[in-house]
Amino acid sequence: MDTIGYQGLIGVSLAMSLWLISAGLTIIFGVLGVINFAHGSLFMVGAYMAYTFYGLLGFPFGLSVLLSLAVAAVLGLIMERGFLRHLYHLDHAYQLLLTFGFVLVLDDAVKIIWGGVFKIPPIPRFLDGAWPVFGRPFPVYNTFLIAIGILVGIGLWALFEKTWWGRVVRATASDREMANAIGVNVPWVFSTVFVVGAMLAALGGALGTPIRVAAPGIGAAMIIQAFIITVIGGLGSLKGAFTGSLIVGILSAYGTLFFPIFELFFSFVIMTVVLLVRPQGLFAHVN
Amino acid sequence: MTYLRHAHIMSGPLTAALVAALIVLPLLAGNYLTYLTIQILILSLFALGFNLLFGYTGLLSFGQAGFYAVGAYICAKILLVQPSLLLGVLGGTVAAAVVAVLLGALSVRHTRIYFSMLTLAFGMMIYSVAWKWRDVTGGDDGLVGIPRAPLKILGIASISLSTIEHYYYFVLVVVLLGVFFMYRLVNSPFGLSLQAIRDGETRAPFVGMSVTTHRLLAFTIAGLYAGLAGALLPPLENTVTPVMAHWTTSADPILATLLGGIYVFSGPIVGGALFIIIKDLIVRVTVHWSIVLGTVVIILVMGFRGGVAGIVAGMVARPRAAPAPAVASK
Amino acid sequence: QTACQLNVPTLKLGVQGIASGAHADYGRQINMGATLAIEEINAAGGILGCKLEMRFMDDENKPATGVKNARFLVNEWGAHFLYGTDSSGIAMALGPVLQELKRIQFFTHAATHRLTEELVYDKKIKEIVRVSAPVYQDAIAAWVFKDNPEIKRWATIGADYEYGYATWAIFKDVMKKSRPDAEFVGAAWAPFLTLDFSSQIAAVMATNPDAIIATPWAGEAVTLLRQALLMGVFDKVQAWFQAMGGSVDVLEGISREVQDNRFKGKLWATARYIHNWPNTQINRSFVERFQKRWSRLPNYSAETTYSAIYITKLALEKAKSLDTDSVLAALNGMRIPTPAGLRVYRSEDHQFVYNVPAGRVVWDAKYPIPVLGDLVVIPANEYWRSPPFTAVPVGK
Amino acid sequence: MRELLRVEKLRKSFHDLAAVDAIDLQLAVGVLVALIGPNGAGKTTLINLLSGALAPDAGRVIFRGEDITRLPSHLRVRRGVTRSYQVMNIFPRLTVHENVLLPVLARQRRLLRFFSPTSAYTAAVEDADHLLAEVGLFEQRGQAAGQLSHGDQRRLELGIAVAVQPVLCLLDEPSAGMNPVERTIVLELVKKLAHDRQTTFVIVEHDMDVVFSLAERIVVMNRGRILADGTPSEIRENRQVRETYLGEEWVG
Amino acid sequence: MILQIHDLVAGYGGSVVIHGLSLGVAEGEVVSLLGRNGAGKTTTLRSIMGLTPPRAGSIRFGKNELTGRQPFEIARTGIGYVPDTHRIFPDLTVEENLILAQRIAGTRRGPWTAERIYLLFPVLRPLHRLRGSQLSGGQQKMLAIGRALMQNPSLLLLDEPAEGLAPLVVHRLVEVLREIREAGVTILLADQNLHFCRKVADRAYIIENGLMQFAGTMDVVWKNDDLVRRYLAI
Ligand SMILES: Nc1ncnc2c1ncn2[C@@H]1O[C@H](COP(=O)(O)OP(=O)(O)OP(=O)(O)O)[C@@H](O)[C@H]1O
Ligand SMILES: Nc1ncnc2c1ncn2[C@@H]1O[C@H](COP(=O)(O)OP(=O)(O)OP(=O)(O)O)[C@@H](O)[C@H]1O
Ligand SMILES: [Mg+2]
Ligand SMILES: [Mg+2]
Repeated sequence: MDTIGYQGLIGVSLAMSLWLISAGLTIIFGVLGVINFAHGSLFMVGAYMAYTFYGLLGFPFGLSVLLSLAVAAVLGLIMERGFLRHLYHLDHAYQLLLTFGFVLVLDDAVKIIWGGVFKIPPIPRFLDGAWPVFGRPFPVYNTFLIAIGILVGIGLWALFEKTWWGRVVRATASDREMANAIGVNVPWVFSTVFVVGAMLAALGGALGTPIRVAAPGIGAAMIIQAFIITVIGGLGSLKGAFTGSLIVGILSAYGTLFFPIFELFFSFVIMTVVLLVRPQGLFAHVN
Repeated sequence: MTYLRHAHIMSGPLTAALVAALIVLPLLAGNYLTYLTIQILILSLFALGFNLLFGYTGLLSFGQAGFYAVGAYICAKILLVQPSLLLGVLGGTVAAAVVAVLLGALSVRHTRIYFSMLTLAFGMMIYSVAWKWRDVTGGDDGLVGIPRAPLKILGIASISLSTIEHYYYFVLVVVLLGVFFMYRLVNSPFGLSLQAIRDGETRAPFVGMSVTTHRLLAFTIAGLYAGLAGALLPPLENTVTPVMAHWTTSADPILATLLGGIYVFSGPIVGGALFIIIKDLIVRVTVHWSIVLGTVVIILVMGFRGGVAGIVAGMVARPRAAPAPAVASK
Repeated sequence: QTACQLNVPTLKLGVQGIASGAHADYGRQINMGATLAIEEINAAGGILGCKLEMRFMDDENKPATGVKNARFLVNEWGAHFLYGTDSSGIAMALGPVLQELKRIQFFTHAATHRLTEELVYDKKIKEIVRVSAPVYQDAIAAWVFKDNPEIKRWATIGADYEYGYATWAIFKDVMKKSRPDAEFVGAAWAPFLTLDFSSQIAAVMATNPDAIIATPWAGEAVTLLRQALLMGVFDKVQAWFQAMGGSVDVLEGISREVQDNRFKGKLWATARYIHNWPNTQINRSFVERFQKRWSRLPNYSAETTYSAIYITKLALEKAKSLDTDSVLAALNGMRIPTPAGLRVYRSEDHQFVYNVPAGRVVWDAKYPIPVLGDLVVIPANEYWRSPPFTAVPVGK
Repeated sequence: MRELLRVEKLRKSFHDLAAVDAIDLQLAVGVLVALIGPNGAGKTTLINLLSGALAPDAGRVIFRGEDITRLPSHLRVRRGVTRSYQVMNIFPRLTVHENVLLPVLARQRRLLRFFSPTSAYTAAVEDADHLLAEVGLFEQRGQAAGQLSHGDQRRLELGIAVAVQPVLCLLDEPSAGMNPVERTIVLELVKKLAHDRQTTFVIVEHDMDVVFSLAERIVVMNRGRILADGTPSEIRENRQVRETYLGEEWVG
Repeated sequence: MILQIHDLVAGYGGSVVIHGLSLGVAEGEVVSLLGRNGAGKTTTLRSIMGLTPPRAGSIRFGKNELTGRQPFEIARTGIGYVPDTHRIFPDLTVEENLILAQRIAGTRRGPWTAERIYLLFPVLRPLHRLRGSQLSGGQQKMLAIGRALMQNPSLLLLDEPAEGLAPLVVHRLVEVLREIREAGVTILLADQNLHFCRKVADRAYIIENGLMQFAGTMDVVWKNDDLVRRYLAI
């Protein structure tokens, strides 16, 4: 029983790091209609920046995370204002292609800047160690991830449901031309949404640095998982992304425990089952 | 919004000249160039099938590599047992089409990104099977030592294809036939129906067609083309590995098609050639191919928004005329 | 200046490895090792008066790219010999193509036993020669711990591919011979690019193992070890055997933790090659020159590539011809001192056999990164598989 | 009067709102029926139920004696039930000609032909051209349909709808966006088609000029139910209809 | 003239639809833009809004030059737009659709409130919690008009406002437009329905193929059969 509980909790912490990255992806898709392939790369940039500020320059961890969010925000702004903006009128596939171009560039760019060897900052003291849960040591770090994930969830929910900005964003999401015509500064909405998404991706990457590595290619590892989760939850739905993360996180933790050989399949099987039963994902709006 | 039609940039004489050039190519070019051209031919075929789904039917599949791999693995398996090229290639193609029918039946009711993700999942499941079912597929190391078997025609003749040049001609013939059939297909009533479905999914049933049946057929044909392209690979490389089924391989025809242009018949072919040539040239200069290729992709997307062939088609600006009027205007 | 006795303007060496993505450092190490060897040999007049020229290509960790590179290097650029290749999948794909290209490749990293056992020994693809150590080396763990009766229950956190499976299978095989009482209690598998191993660690720890053998490598090895630390694994197990520990990047990655003794001396590792062993003149001088040239310690893939080029030199000087058969004949019976120690050519499977050490990961103030101490060196013949080969029982 | 379609107790609710509330209706062959009623009366919903775009909660739809309540749209089309949409729905990227050719080919069961170019099906091409001439779009046959103006797209829609040679044709505000003169011309065309081809048309229309001058029968809906059903003059005189829908302007 | 268009050129993709159109609307006036299908009425309104950006010419509204501006900037100069297809926000409720327009325009203290819109279109009141996508065609049209009014605009661009509305509602709309006009709002109305235009408009412009053909009072158009036949009928 303890084993089950412990593994489930591990699954929840997995889910929270998945949630951070899929939240941004789903917001950007929901509003801009863009499938941002480079979302994983922003995750990677977040990790590298956190490494640089925290591991290399020795800034406090919290500050380093904030700084890396700022860098991601700037990068997101450049991507959106400089490039994506000019492609909104084209088929989705062209945006996909463009963001794929970003992936290629950013992957190599970090290699040129930081070298091919992965980077590892030390573990911040307050995140080190474990405390007993179900009779086994459960890392403080994973507990921290769970807390952050829940906080981000509440924050985003409030942002989109309770603020006027959220309503403006939802209107823009459904008909950008008309929103523009009633006076919504749509380009600005797009930029802010893209920047928020980019920062969420970077947050996922930055928070991961203490226990993972920053390496070229870690973005590619995340992005497909994030796609799967957003689709399971229903594209554009934050509630869906949260639920999807929990489903994928927890089921894969149990999968590792009970069916270790199928690791590779898990998330795809989950997604297929969900889509076959609910073609629009769990929480999609029915239009 | 502008409405780009499926345009043509290849005139008859131009096509003839291109085919002639392809025929003499191995006589003039070195081994490597011939090899590279085979790769271009295979990717073109792969992308052409993909674009039947994407450009014509409006379904963006992220899982075409799955069928590509099925074609390759089955062809490889056959060749390892029975070294007959025709049998291998046919077997691979048919197997891919069969798998496509099965998976298509589950996917074609979905559209847009949901379809894309479902096909991604199926492709990755095929990948996982190739990776995990080691007794049959050789696991991540794949199947090796696949012979470039001779072309046996009904036991009457047997042509050795062991050299790259000979194999090149075989591939050329297959690909030209593939292009020809696809050309006829997209201009047939079936091709027209697909485009109608792409443009007005809800409207299509009311002109009397079954959207699902048409999509399933398109999916199967695309799978068949992917399988055929895949089946041409093992005899060339002597190996098949699971990466063939990975989503990154599915990205190749997508990139090629988008670079070339979705709404131009020859877009996938132009894009396929461009994609392979650009990358080959970059790799010669730098190991940082990724940043250069990425930049090229970004420039092409920003600059050639309708795809390279699309832009050319736009310049040629010959809006395709409807069939000649059968009755005089009143 | 003597003219080139091999009748070519220059001797062209084509090299490839992973130079993009998460494992890019391995390709870079191959590149550095090759460059160093070539610079040295050229400075000393080349091989039989022929200058060496090198071209390095990124195989992207994709078989198709590896094959295409090989074709380019040979058909277009005119390479006389090929080197490198990190991944087993690419090595297996390259094998048959080498036959068509009629060029020898010296494999300097790919570890699958199938490369030499199947392609060379069974299929007689003579163009394959391996300078690096195959998966066999990891079975050394069985020897290291066979006299520890308290370590009985073994589990693995394995790389979810051939390499991980083969290591676990060969390890179990060798272990059972010396310790019939050994139990293999758990296995969890992690695919390429796993970023979070906590569920694998939790699953394996649920089986209460005495020791763990782990095969993820490069950054994944570091991630795995750091997460295992956080989860208190080193308070519970007696030993952790990291199969790829000899690699510089991994040792660099766990420097802080080793220095703080967080592994409590329970972390063990093999080395396909490690800079602090053997303590020979040739090794010391290699490490010194390498560090001077690149400001970095050499990894095993650098050493194997470096040695492969010296092996080529020796073989060519004997064969005096670029002809494949003559070069292979010259390799016959070759015993060559290299930085990693004496390498002995096994002509049945074209494998260079040499002793690799295993040891405890320790801090030694002499080096900027951790090294292996308490070295255990078992003669390779004791636990490497040797012809005639029977299939490895890779069950999971 | 030959019965073509019979609707029995047809019902469709959205949440707690009955958009179509237990409707009974019969339609005869070859008539032009206008369906009118206040906004939100349930007209579009009824059309959706008849064409198969929505599934009813209860009730039956019987077409030529066959129960088609659960039949998918494309199979209804095969039996001769077709429709146009309130929201514009043509194939914007196809040419005007192709838009009409498609249903003609579908009717001739020639859509699953893979090899010969569409132009080889001369009978179909001719048919399509005739139709285009009938709806006045022959000149624009080579243009992409998406480039037509609103009104021309409406005509094209009508062309597509008749191209399948329907027995029952459901048109939801077919003349929206046309000027009154054109509107009359188009609807006269509809009436002519109804008689020549023995096709029954059900049109939803808010222009009373047109409705009263052309419809042979008018069905008035309100709140999901049928409020009145009769000839134009009967409807004009109906007090309830005047109060809920027409206003005083249309008093005869 | 509060709205002054000079030599406007506009089009889509490769085709030009408006070829140098000039017109003016005085403050407080209701002007109808007439013309047959495809004449370019919708395109003209879209150009004013910046949705189909002008390729040449100038559009002045009050003191503002509108060409080269983004639609949202144009909207904020006090222009409300009702497009020919309803284009309400399907994911927002009826009430949210209305309030949003008001908030964005920053005109919470103007004469129009959600309450007044419900008085104008009583059917909308019980539906106020429904999402836009759940409305019938005509209800969506009403909401679109209501939404534009909530911006409390000084210029209202209406593209076929009566289309799809039941006769009683049209009747009501006519009254409302007169009221609005009394309140000093300027209206430019693109429509083909002479009956409707006659009841609300003072002046009319007739365009054909993107060119101005006629300018005059609505009465002249209404009485001139020749004009109607030439430019408005087939
Ligand atoms: N999206 C578009 N792409 C290309 N051409 C278009 C587009 N929309 C309209 N057009 C063309 O512009 C011309 C003018 O159309 P517009 O819609 O402005 O006319 P209109 O006067 O509003 O007609 P209607 O009364 O039918 O609404 C038409 O010829 C039409 O073909
Ligand atoms: N998807 C839906 N969800 C909830 N309510 C709906 C939905 N679709 C329609 N309704 C409601 O059903 C009622 C009938 O709608 P319908 O579209 O049939 O009206 P209509 O008669 O066609 O009106 P109009 O003349 O305005 O087009 C309306 O009150 C509408 O709000
Ligand atoms: Mg309606
Ligand atoms: Mg219009």
